[in-house]
Amino acid sequence: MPSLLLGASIFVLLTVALGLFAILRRSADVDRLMAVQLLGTGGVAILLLLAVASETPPIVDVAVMLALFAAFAAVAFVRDASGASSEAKGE
Amino acid sequence: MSIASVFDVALVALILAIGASTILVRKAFAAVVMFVVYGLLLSIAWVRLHAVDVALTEAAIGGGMTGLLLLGAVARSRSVNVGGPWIGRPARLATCALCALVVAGLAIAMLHPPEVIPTLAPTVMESLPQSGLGNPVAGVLFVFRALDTLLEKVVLLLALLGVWSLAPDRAWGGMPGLHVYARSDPTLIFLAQLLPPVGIVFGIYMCWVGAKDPGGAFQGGTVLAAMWLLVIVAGLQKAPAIGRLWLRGLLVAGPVLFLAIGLAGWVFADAFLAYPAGYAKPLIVAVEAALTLSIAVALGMLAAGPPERAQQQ
Amino acid sequence: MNAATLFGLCGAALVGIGLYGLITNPEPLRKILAFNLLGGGVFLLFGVIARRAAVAGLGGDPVPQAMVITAIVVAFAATAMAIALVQRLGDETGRASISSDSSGTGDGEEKS
Amino acid sequence: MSLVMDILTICAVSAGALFFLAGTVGLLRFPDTLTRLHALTKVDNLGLGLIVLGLLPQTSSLLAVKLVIVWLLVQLSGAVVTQLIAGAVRQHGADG
Repeated sequence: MPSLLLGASIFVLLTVALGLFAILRRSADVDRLMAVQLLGTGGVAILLLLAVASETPPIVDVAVMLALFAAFAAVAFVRDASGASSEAKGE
Repeated sequence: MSIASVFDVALVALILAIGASTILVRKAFAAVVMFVVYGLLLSIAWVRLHAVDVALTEAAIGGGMTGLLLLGAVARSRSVNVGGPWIGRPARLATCALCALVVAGLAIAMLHPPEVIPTLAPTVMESLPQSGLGNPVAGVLFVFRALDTLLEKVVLLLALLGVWSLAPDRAWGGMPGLHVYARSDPTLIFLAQLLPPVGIVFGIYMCWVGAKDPGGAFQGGTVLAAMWLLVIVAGLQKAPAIGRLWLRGLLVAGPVLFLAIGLAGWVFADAFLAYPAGYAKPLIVAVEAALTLSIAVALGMLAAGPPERAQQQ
Repeated sequence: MNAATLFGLCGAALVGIGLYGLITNPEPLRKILAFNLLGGGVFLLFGVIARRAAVAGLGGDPVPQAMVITAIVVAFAATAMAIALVQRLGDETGRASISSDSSGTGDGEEKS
Repeated sequence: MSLVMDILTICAVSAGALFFLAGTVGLLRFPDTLTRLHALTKVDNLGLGLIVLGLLPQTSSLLAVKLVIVWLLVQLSGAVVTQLIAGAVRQHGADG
């Protein structure tokens, strides 16, 4: 079972890599925001698979951390990509 | 080739590709997005290197917090005349050669490890039970190299002082110029109300679990700082003016407690930063709790930047 | 080649990539970014050293790991400081550049 | 019993991985930002959800609760973040 889960994590890693390529070759800022969201979700999936495959429960904590900070970074990105920040306009 | 090494090769290739495009991409905004992706990928690499403590720190600081910091700077520099001349092709080729040399040197060092690999791990494991801790990394941070950790807190405070002292005179003691959403967005407010409770629980859990399992004051403090910034960015709460007494009190509370316990060590345990036998674990947990709060405030204020608006009273 | 060596080579390459960006890119912000990338590579080298020194029951030597945690936090503090400096420079001189041929940067450089 | 659980794991994890692939294909093929965002949310909900479902039989009950919490967290934050991105698209418009 561990090798099967590892295989699944490789598959997810490859699809995430492909997805990142798809997102990052576009030029719009808004498209790039999706990269963080995609890696947040994909990274969580990879880490959960690794945690169970290697029987190391603390890796689940890393997955939570990744989820929290991917969301956090995405909020900051949207703020600046949409140009809606009050300071940037005020000055 | 085993299945685990396939994973590692794919991960390394992805990290290098993202790293290279961080440097080569034209727009600064795109580079910052790449950098956050790079930080999140590195934390997976740390998991593969069996360093879960470091993975937690990298995901939090390398990914999220540094990203926020750089983004604020990018957004602001749009109005400024950015950039100078890129260096010419010959110089760039020379740089390329130099970097290749550095890489080759490091790679040779990596490919030829010493015959007997120096390690302090057995020493750590031998002495760890005395401290009552279960996490060797926490043991190193708070027992064996406690002076480093104490000085690191001082470095954080010094950096914050440095950032604050870059404020224009009229803004001294005022509010940091953290960019916030101009219009209140109901979706964002929902997120800013939903995520912080989860994050605060997780941050406290990180600090608590750090004595036994991967985690600790740094990771917990960073989560708390991020949640605080999220609430501020969403416009639910204003960033505190840096002149506030409670803010400054929180900033120094952790280091002062650490220092006090360290000095008490001279009296009760014969050495600076030594813990009296049997009391090590409760003292360390107390220091970690205070440090978590101080780190949270320090990191949050560092990310918020120097004060820009004078305090309104 | 084992996993540790692979990540070691990755760290070495990242140091090279970061160094290249640090030297060639004229924008201060991009230099800071490149420096952080370089730092990530150095930390990875530390992680490989820690991983190789693993003993029974431990995934790696905790001493270098603890040092890397300290280093990541200090790197963040240094980045915050650097960004504040660059912004002040931009506010004072109207241009976020540190090239020497620009005119009117005397005031800003004094402050940085 | 354990065989049934293993089969469940294999099926659910494979299905989840397939959703990751589907999401990526969507990101590659869909013509504009909003439809690509739509593809991304499928990865969030179903891809990760199925993988978590598949992992549940392989873990202790305490860890299983944690896995479900992680999924819920990603689910909620993912939903909100994609909303925010869509809002940014509507405000600004996005090219191709």
